[in-house]
Amino acid sequence: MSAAMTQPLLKIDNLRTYFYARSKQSFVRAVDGVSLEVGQRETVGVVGESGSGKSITAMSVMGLIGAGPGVIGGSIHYASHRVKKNLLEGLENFIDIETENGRVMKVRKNESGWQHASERLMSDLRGKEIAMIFQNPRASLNPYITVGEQITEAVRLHTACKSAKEARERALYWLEQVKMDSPRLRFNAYPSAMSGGMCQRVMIAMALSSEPSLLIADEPTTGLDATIQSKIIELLEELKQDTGISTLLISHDIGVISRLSDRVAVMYGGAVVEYGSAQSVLDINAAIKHPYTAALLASVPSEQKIHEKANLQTIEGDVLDTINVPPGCRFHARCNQVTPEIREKCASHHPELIEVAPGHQMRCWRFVS
Amino acid sequence: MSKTILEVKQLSKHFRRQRSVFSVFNRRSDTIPAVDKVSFYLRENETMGLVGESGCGKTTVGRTILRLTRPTSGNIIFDGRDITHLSDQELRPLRKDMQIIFQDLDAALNPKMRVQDILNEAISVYGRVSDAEAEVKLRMLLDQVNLKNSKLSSYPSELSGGEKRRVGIARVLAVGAKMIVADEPTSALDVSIQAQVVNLLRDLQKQLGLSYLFISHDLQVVELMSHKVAVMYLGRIVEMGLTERIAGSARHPYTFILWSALVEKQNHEAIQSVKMDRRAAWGVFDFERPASGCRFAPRCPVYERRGRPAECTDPANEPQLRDVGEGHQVACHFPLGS
Amino acid sequence: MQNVKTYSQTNIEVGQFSQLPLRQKYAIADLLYVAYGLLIVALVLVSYILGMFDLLPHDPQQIHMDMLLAPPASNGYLLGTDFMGRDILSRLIMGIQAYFLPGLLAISIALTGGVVLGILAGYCDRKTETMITYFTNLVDSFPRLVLILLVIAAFKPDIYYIMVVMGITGVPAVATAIANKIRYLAHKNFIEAAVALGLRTRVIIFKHILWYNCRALLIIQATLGMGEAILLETSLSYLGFGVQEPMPSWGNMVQSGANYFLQGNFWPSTAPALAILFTILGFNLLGDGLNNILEDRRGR
Amino acid sequence: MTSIPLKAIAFALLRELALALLLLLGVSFVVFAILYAAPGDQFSVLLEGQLPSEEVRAGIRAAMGVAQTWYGQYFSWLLNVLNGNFGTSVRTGQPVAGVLLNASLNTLYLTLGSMFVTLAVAVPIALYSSVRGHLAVISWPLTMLGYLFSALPVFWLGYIAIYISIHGFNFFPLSSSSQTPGQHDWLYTLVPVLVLGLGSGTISEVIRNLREEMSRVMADDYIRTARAKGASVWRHAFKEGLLLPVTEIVASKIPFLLGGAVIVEQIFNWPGMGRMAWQAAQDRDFPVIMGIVLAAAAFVRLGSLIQRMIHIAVNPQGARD
Repeated sequence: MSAAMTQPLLKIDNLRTYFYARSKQSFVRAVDGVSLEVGQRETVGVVGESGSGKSITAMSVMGLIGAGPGVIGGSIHYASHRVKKNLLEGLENFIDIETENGRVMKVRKNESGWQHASERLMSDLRGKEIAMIFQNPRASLNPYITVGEQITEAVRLHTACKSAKEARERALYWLEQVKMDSPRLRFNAYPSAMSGGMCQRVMIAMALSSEPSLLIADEPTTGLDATIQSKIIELLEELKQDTGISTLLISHDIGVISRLSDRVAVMYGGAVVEYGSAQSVLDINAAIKHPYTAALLASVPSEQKIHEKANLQTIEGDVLDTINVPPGCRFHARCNQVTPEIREKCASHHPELIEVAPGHQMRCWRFVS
Repeated sequence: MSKTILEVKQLSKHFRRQRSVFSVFNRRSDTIPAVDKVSFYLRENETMGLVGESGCGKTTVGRTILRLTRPTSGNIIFDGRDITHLSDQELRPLRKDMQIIFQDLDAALNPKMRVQDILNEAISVYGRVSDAEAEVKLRMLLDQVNLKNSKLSSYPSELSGGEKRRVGIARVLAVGAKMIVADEPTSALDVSIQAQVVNLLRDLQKQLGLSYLFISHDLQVVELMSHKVAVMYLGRIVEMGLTERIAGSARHPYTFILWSALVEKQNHEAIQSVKMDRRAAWGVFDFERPASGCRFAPRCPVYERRGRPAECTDPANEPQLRDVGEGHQVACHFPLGS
Repeated sequence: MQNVKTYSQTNIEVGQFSQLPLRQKYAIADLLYVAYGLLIVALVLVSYILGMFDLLPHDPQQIHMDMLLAPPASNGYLLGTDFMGRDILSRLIMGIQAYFLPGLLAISIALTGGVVLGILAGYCDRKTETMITYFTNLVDSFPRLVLILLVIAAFKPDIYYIMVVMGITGVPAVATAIANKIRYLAHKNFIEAAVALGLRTRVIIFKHILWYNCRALLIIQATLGMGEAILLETSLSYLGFGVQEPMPSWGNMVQSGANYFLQGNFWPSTAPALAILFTILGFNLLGDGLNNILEDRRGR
Repeated sequence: MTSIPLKAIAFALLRELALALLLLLGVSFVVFAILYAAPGDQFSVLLEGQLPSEEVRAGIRAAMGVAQTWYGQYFSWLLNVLNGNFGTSVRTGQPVAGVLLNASLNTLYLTLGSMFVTLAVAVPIALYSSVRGHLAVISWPLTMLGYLFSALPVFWLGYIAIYISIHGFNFFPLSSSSQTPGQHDWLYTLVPVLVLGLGSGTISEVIRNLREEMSRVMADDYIRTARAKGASVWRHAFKEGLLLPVTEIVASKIPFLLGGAVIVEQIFNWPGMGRMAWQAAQDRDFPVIMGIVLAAAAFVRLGSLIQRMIHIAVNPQGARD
């Protein structure tokens, strides 16, 4: 096995993506020190509630963050057998950060320089090496162009099929691959004439048509009907087996994550709080568990709860808005497992992501010995 | 047994296709049957869940019951009174008792009003209240929905999703509703907040004896909330009964598919056992031309397995709801397990 | 091209929006727009009152044959004199009389008509909406100035007639804006929620829709409408309709100075033209700035 | 690119044509109503001007009844108009239709040209500032410039243009006074076109509108998809972000430009509809001004018809409405 096969396909290290809330005169620390790995032929699920920064992480990898200041730190190493590079190489030269007590208080950014450099880094990757599918597939397709042509465009941009006819055949092949019924008929249809499920199939076909190494699926089933959701999941699972593509799967739906993922990262307040194999992270009865993951799993109506008609276990308080980030643990205010010994630390210091068991990382003071 | 607060009989709502002077040119049918002959009843202190995929007409049922739109035919009997044909003027005093929570968190919240103004307005809709009384009522409402006092002077845009939902519920409670149509009250919320709202709604029901018509596509939440469940498909109720029976021993193939999709989404092992021959096609729902006979036939695995029996597509023989024991009703020619 | 932006966080962690100073709450450009606009509005208002009570530096119609075409700041004539030796400043101030009240008339017609039609279109059934759309399309089919010329030919070149026409032709814009706003609110189930709560229709329309949700829009429309009214009045008096010599109006002042302009004596024509320019600019900037601030167009 | 849905366009064309005719009927009625309400017996002027002699006139009066009903007058006038008979100018005695045709072509040239000028200035500014953000170093003064031009009274701008062309380029841009025909003809026409294009007050509105549309489209989900697949953002944003808003603005600004043309034509002595309207309003020359109003309304409807056609052609199956 070559070295490329052993090192992870995507390695995000200490990624920071901030926005600026003009009306509040403060930063939105949307992604604040995220570290993640996606191995070859692996599916990594990222689960979290709104505002946890999971989608922003994906967008940062794709270089799609438009609003300022955007990505301000960290590294994203990408290594397929074709391309190897840091997607944020040299971008820090365009950014000037001032911190105060370890907290970013001021950012000066050369927007145009940063944009140009980022575009240069991403130009041979976007769509070709890394493809992405989105939530709300119908809005994500261009309503003015037929779906067939949108797939053909991706084929011609990124594969050896340059002639119109060849590319068209290739696009049709991919429509068949995603099990679109009567693909030839749908080829000339506009997205407005298709259901949400069909549009998501088109999105998947378009993403895979350039034969990328990494697929980022950002809430691919959200907003679809339950029966359609299960179909899309089935499709993603089959395609994963057939093509061996690595996937970064982002969802708030624990069900979807548990079905598709090999490894799972749980995000809260812009940081990964737990990271490990799907079984160990999502098992509600596991011995080592981050308090947030435990509470999250418990707040989903389980069969037992439904049976007993018992009230759900809730997490008190509101989802953290990443504007007013507390100095200590992000989850501290809502946590029900704070013990007197660690209370002090929870309130004042942000815990590090540390390994608590082989391949199982945790960001919690309870597990720091 | 407690008394029936709401009874719906053969309720239909057909939407008119947009008509213009030029509609002569396009030869399409003019009405879309969003709700078609729906009947059910709701008792006091009871929750009825209404589930179905998007576009099946469940939201329209909720809006029609509250007479926010005029039904095409059928009857709505609320608290012993037929409200189907009441005028807006006559309806207003009745609205005190029946309320709705919209899916959109902002629906109940005027973006330019503070929370206290929104709630005070609701408190004084049905007759003037003295300032002192309003103050007391306001405190009580905040207490009931577990909202912090400090939020009173906030504008809706400064609230989080969960807080907006709480204000929306408080607004509905302020008028003293007995029956509440909850239209997807949790779907816009995060999982942890969703659990808070579900618990809140359940607690309020226990405290105040409320009745809910709980409309949702989230089967787990519906299962937890409801005593009874009705499953809608393309404007019709295809199965109805006690929650345990619908979830546990569904008789209609559609209900079965819905629930198994839920299970299947989550775990690898379950798939093999329920896979069967269920191959629901990717049909686009076409309201304009309901399939003749049973609406579900085009997607129905049973129909396929039985070799496409003629009665399923016989237009004169659309399956009607019939009782299969213990108030469990199903509209299917070949219900499962028989 | 370097495009460096700075983002810095204030030390107050919890940003209470209402406590922020204005210049941090809104874009500086918008505040400048509004400030300039308000200055112009105040100037126009003061000048109007001055003109009403004849508190002018000179008699605007007094001819001084010894002081023809005096340059600005000469001999007590702050802005100079025109070709008949009349004081330009006084004439500029008097010129406001020509459009101020008529402009208000036009605005009030446009707003009243627009509000009524907009509510009917947004709130009533489809049939009413179709009829109102027909009406707005019909009104929009007429070029405003050409229609006004027709009315002038048919009746008489009276500024109030003209402004009535102007008001009517302004109705569609207001009506469309209001109908769109109502449609937006209806789309968010806002109106339905109000009905379901048991609010009376008039409360919903007047309190919730008009007062809370359309007032900004109406202020903005009024501001932009005033700018248009000024443009129209000056254009017409330039064309020789409306206010007639020797009564001053900014339009006929430009016109009467035109011959001297081409001979190289710019001032008599340029002074009123600049007055028009800066006044309309003021109203336009005020409208756009208010639009951005009140309707929250720029903030995130 | 994509096949253009001919059937949908044909159907929509019929629809829009019918609507346009209905609106023009309404226009004619409004025009009639204004004249009917006007003091004096304007209609006999209008109708009788076309009749050959006093005897015929008297005969028709007798036949129709002297006190003709209003709808009788309306329909007889409308019939005449539909037959291309707009009456005879009171001032010159010439039939209006022929004069109007020439004048309207001149005006069309002026307005289309000036629209082009407006777009040529506004579109780059709008695109630039939508990409670069609102207050970027250059877009700010550009936007200010747009505002200034919009508030500029077009008549004064006209004088400046005349002054500059006389003193700077040594020619006199008034079309009726061209002493050396042929030499500078296109220049004569260029100056009014520029003046109307820059001074008609539409520039800042076009900029603002386009910028808003473009920014909105740029934030759309499908543009994000285009970026994610490495395709050209402009190709995907072109239709909704540029083509549709531009046609919409052009169509909606036609009435405004026709109004501006009245002034510019008057300044430059341009033989178009605007100057005719001005002259007719002074002379109370009803047949002429009615013809002009009808023709102008027809232009407006035509513009909106074309805009709808483009909208439908690029927007199949009503993808967005």
